[in-house]
Amino acid sequence: MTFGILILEGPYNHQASDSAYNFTQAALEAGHKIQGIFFYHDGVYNVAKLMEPPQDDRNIATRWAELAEKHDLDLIVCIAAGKRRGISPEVIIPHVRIDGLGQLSEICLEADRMVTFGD
Amino acid sequence: MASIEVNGKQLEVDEEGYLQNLEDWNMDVANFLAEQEGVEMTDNHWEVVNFLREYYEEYKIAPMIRILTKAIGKKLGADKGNTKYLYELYPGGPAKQACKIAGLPKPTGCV
Amino acid sequence: MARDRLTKIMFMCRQAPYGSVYAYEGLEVMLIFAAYEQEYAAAFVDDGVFDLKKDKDSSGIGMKEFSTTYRVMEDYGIEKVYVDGQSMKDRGLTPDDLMIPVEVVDRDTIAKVMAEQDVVLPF
Amino acid sequence: MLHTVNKSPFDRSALASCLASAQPDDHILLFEDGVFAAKAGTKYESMVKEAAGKYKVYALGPDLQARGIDAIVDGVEICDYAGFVALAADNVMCPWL
Repeated sequence: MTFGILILEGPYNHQASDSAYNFTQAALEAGHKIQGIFFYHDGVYNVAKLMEPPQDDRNIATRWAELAEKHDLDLIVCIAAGKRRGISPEVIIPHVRIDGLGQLSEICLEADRMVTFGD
Repeated sequence: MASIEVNGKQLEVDEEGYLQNLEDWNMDVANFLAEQEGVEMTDNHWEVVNFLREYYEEYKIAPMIRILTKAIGKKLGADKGNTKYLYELYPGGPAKQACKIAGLPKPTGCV
Repeated sequence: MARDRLTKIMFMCRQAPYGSVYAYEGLEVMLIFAAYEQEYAAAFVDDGVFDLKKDKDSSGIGMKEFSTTYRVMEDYGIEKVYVDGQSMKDRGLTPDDLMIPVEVVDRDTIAKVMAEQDVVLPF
Repeated sequence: MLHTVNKSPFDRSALASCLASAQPDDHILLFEDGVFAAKAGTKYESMVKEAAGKYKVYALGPDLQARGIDAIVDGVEICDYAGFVALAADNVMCPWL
């Protein structure tokens, strides 16, 4: 089974990103494929590389980058939502690309199931 | 922020050359932007630009190419409502290039 | 392609405009998806029915007016637009208050259409 | 269909709206703040109990645990992330955000 993941909320402010991360991990562990992970609305902030939470908390951006590297995941930040919010290639973590909403459409068409996390 | 100068006035444009403030647009600005794009404005070119501006006025978006051709066909006739005709007028992409000259934001569907 | 036929996608609009960005950016998603020419439906439920309220004027709050753009949905190939009658009634709206002619249906109808979808996206 | 509800019923109408749309045999997963609906002894208990009779209702264990909810409404099944994944694999998801 191939999942597409859509993340609609920013980091820390809402549990959505954590739920999405836990879901993605569990899906990979169960042997499923991830077609792509798309960040939209304030979700675009999840991959901001300057975030620096205290040492005793999770680093949401780093965590996504590590998962992406380990499993060769396709992480996509929406260019329209990103531009509006000051997210550009210079301020995002590695293993993430900025691309258009068309990519979300492609994920919806290619994946067997879409799973959405948000507020 | 980049800018262009038309009739002695500095107008802000974004990195791709789209007008930043839509109210800065006038026919001289359109001619300037067209020249930058290597497009010589004829009546047929103006027809498309005016169509886009009216569409934007009504719906607050610049239509993507498929919708643009359909809508132009409906209003101006089938000989004009096709991609070939529009690309001949605006080789850089009818939606993208004509929108820029019309002083509109980049059409939805191009991001 | 995951399917050997058109993918059925429903946009489930449940948020009101302006108070948050969901309705506006949801509309952007609908219009971009249209380029992929699949089978689209939109449902306006709960506060989402306010998205289609006519005579809105956002000039006083300094936000971009976008609700008029819902009128292009049909041109963009989102031909099935369902509005939940109970949500409208609860909020004191009648079809005359909306900017486009829509099919006012009950929740069960929306639920049955929902059950046929491959993808449901919430905005 | 898998309906996911992540809102507390005390704050928002997501669960009520979900229940108005669910069809017999649909699955409903309560997670994030949605798990407050699964807590035993709340004013929504009878509503959730009734729902659990009509649909398959689940609550996400890690979210219950994080919020200190140990007694849950009869008929609600606890599932973990692996269970969530299995539900999402078997059903089209409708998120009630």
